[in-house]
Amino acid sequence: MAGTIVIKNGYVFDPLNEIKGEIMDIFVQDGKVVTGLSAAELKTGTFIDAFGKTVMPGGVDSHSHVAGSKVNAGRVMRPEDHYKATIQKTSLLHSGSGYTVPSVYKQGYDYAAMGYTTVFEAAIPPLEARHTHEEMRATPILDMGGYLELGNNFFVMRYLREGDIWRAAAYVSWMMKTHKTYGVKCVNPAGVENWGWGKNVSSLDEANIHFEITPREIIKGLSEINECLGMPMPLHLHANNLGHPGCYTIAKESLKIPDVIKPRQNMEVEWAEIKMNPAKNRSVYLAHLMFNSFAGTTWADLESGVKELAGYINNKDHVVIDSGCVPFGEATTMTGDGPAIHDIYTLTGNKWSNKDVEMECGSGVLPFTYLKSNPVHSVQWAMGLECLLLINDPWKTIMTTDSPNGGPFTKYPEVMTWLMSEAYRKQTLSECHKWANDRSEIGGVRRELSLYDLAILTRANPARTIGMAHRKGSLGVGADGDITIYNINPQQLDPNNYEALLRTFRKVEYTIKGGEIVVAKGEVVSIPEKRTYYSEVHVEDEKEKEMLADVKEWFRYYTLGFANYQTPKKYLANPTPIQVNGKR
Amino acid sequence: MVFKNIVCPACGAACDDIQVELGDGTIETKNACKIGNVKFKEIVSSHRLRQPLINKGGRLIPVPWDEALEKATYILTSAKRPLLFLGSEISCEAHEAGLHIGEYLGAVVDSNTSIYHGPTVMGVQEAGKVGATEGQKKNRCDLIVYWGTNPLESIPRQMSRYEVFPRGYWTKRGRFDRIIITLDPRKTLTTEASDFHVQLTPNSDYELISALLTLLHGKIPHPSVEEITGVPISAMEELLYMMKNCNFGFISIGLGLSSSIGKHRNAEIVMNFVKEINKFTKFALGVIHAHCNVAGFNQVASYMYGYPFGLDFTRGYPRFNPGEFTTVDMLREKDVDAALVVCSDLISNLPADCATYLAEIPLICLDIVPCPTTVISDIVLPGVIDAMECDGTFYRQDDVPVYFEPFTGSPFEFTKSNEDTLRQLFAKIRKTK
Amino acid sequence: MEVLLITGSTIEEGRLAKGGDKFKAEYTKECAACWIATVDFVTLCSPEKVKVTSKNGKHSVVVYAKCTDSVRPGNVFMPKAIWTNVVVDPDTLSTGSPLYKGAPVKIEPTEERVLSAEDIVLKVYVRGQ
Amino acid sequence: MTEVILIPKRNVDIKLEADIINPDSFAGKSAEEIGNLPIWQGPRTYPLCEFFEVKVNGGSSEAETIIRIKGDASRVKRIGEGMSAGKIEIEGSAGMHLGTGMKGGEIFVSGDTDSWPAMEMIGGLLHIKGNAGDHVGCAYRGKWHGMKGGRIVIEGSARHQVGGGMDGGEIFVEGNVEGFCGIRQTGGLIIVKGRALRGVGAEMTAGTIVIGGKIERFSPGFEYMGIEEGLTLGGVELKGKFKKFIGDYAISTRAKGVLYVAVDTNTEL
Repeated sequence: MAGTIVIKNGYVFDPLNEIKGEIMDIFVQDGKVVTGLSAAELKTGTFIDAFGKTVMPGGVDSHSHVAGSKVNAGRVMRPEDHYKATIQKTSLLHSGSGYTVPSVYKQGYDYAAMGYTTVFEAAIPPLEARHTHEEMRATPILDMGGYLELGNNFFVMRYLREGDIWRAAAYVSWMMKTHKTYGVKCVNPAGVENWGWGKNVSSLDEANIHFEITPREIIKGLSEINECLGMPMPLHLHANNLGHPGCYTIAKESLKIPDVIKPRQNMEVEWAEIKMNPAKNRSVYLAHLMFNSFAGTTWADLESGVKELAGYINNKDHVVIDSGCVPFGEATTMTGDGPAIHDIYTLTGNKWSNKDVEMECGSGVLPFTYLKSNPVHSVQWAMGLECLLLINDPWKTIMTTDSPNGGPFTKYPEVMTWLMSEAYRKQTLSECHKWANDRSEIGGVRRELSLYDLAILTRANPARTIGMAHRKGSLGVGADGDITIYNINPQQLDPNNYEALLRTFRKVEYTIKGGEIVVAKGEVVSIPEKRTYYSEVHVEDEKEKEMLADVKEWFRYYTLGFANYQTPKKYLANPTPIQVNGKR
Repeated sequence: MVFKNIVCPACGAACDDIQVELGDGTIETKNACKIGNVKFKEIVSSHRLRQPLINKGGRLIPVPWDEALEKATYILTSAKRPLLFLGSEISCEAHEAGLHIGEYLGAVVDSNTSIYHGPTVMGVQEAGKVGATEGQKKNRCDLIVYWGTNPLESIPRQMSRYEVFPRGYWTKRGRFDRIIITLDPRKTLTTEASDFHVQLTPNSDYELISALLTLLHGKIPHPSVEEITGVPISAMEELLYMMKNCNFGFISIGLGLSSSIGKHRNAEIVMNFVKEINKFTKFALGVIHAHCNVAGFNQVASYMYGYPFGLDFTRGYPRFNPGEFTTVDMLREKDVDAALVVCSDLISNLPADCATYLAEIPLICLDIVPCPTTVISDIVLPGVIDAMECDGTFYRQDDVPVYFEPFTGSPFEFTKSNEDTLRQLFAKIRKTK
Repeated sequence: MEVLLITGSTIEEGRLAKGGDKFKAEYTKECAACWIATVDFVTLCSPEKVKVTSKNGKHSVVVYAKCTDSVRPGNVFMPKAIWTNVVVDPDTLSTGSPLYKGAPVKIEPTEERVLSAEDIVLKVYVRGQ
Repeated sequence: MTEVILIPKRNVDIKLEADIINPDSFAGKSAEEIGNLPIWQGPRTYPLCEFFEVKVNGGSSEAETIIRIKGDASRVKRIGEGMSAGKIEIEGSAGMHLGTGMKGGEIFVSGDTDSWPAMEMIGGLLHIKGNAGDHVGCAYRGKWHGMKGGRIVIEGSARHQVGGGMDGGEIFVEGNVEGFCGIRQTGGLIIVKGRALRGVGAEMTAGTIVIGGKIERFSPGFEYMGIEEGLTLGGVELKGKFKKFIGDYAISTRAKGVLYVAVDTNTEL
């Protein structure tokens, strides 16, 4: 029977259920985890002997750039990223190309081959949402969703400026439905609008041109709206001043803004059985902490500011972060923060693409190579790991490379191994520019993450953070039958043998999605159906009506008509709405 | 019946405000331009291709749909190296279907970009493109540079909808809030509508932009540039002064830039110029597409396989190398031996040597009306008109995706859309090979 | 006379092409045309028709000559259509795109007939079939 | 020492891709084994012996393999791609991508080559008696780094984009070049004895270019530095006086590319 499988005798790591490597059997029926299977079902279902192996929920990436106009801008402008990184078509698989910005088929297979089953695109420009959904629809295997960029949106800025938080909330809810997106993204609030004039903002209290709204007001407003509406996930914040020496101060100040806001998750879903309380408990989800943690005043006296930020986060409970690690090598920087990419252009002179999106947001793309011999890049490598090692509670951290900004997601095995093995960190440190050691804490960090910690950072916490723990990130009864099996025997795990760790993380033994084997020994063997999640957020009809009247009036400043603005469901693979803030 | 907010499938502007009144055998439009208007008329035109045809002894003879598809399948599966040319007046969904066929057959898949704006895209690959959606121009732009393009004749509503005349948020007076500069070796309707016309010598775009960049970097360009371009350095300085002192400048580039000698290097250098001038003021760049969904193929092919046009699948994975895997070059070099041409009058757009070879090899053509290409085709499949008879996606010239819904259905029983036709063809190919 | 050929869209060409009227006399009249600067036009003795020949002399096409002040002497303009493509150089300089702008060609007055689009295909491209 | 002789059997219609015609893949193989190596025509592979008669002379030493192609290979692409040692001699012309990415060894062509010879070359020697197409020793599309080392000698002329993105190595062209010779060069040396059309050294930031003939359209971003005489570059003694320019300031204010232009043929510069 499809979607029915039993995994016997594996060492199971399921942090949401506080299972720490116990030998257990996992049963999946019709794509969902169940308590057991009847003899008849066992006979027809698939059987996997996982004895001596590590079993975890399928990997969840809560912050990656895999679909949409800026990702594709990266593909279009980088044939040199593609010509040597190719995959051949087979009777089952499509062909593809691309290393840091792979084509959709390739990226779907590559993610699955590393044990990931769920990936969220972290920045969707509303006007380009159709494009993003087209690409997510075409990406095989992975369950997906994405966050809508709202931090420099004309309507949001206007309503917040006018203090009309409810109209802003009605707008946000309408936008989520209109573009079938999942969460709220805020990129360089107030600054990207200034980039429309070639400028930026440099402090939290600097009002932008014309709209005269400050980053602080936008962060406060959007995080309030987010919790008023009971969104599944906290505001995904890309703080101002990113990537500049000294930017950690603004990041810290930004994190303080939502401290007073109480997290509230109001979604109608069926929860899998989970031992921990999986409800949202953070009011801000800071994106790629590494890029926001530069201390110093210039590139010459640059140092890591992660310690400072980690200290703050260690003492507070309203923050969760993803790291944005730098695994060295080729990358393609891409972000909705247009002026930040312009700044990297002025530093490097590399190829640079930019796209401002009318009334809404912007983006920039620039190829980048991180070198061990480069002092700044070396510090960035150290900082990325510090983000995950200096913050004590793993439930406050998520492992990412902000793919492909710090490096492509295919480098996750390296990052996982650095986290688990001090020896591997030492080895890399010895190959790096000395700044990595001198200007960060990484050389003195003894902490080595356990497999349990790793399961938190790569599955349980991303799922919990974005409000997907009702079906992802755990192996509780009722959860999706998404499972990764690594060829690691936790009893014999030796962090000093990092080569072995790298090998196993690169090529999982099995990836199972919805109870079907998708990957066996690193090879994709089936392409099951996939889903796209989005938040169907509700507000009172009257409020929505009133808001829409105003929105329609302002639509004359768009170049696309109101009637043609929305993203129809046909752009989504198995559209799966999550009812938020009540049901109609 | 009256339908509103219909998307026009004529050019890259992808206007989405067309009003259509469909009667019994008649159609009237509002808001459409001269070119768009005739495109809508196709739906009721007497010359529309209404059945599959097959060439027998120099004459096109009607055949049943299935027979036409079988013959097309035979041509494509028995060729050593077929070329699939997917035109721009079809949806992205049709492009996707065509790309899947190409991948399966190990064929070469190409599109209009290859012949026209290919060098522009190659310029993007060398330099990156600092761009913006059309609305940024409408709302903010106070300086427009048309470089080697004549939008008043190729995209008639470009100026009124997006760039020059619309009253935007910070450009409340429309045309009066903007300076228009056009660079063109020729006087055109656009140069006449501009405030300044720089009539440079043909093929000297690279040197002119290179000189502007040199000036921007605080150096005096080599004096020979005046004779090469026909533009005095003092005029270049004035041009640069205007550019540096605007609030939001925009360069719209056309084929005049990237199709003259220098090709992708012309596109590259103008993109470099826009990158550099952003150190002084806000500037962006966009492309003028005279054909509808040119941008769409680039986007779809890039996300599916990693390259924007001229994709070669012969070795089981996508490869890209203009000059090697592009339509004009492959036909000139006789390096393909059969072709499927979808909604593009390819033969009218090819140099003679290529056209002659295309006429020699087995050719399947899908189109809505008879054209020079149908004349030499072995098989002609009737086309469905996207945005009128079926739904789908176009990408506007600024790469914004536009979803279109039809106001009527396919006139054929045997196919719902060009996408459907290509999928049917694919199914037959899979059965054969 | 050797000149640089610039090709491009004209609105009428666009209207006729998108309207599916490539076989109409009107289309031939609009597109089988070569716009010549006044000085050059006079030098050629104000011909009614000119024969345009590609750089290598391999291909030529007869079109109606038109006098204009929109191009500089030494340059000619032809609407983008099948006639102009007969003489466009198929060399793409390894870019895929032929030289539509600024290709050197030869023009001379002629009494030969202007072919229709269909005849270009049948008589020029499908020779001997 | 092994000598492998390939004799074309027939005219080729659809072009072939024969990256296996390469000393690295022929070394130590018998004539039969070589004849069975796959070459591509369209999406299918055929044994090499379908298109070439294969003869092997001498022992089976793997150290040195010489491949002689006796006849026209102008529709055969990718000969010698990535080769690291040995020698290929083509008694005729060669198709695209001849010696692409070659790391060592030698290729000698008595006829012409199509475009992309020695793309992104790392080492070795490519010697072309006739003319070459576009992109000699050039970087791949979108890449700013091309040839890193090795030597290309062209006795005839080359076309556009010679040495694009060149980081190191040497290119000598006896004849003429067209547009954008040495575009985006960051190192290495290009010497052209004949004339150049335009865009010489465009966007270069380092490296050296010498043009012996007339440059029809000079790149505007180069600054005149003075006249030099008695130049010896890349082991070649250059007769006559040269004007020295530095650039390309169009691409960077810190550019350090050196462009030497013969005085005699470029009096007006």
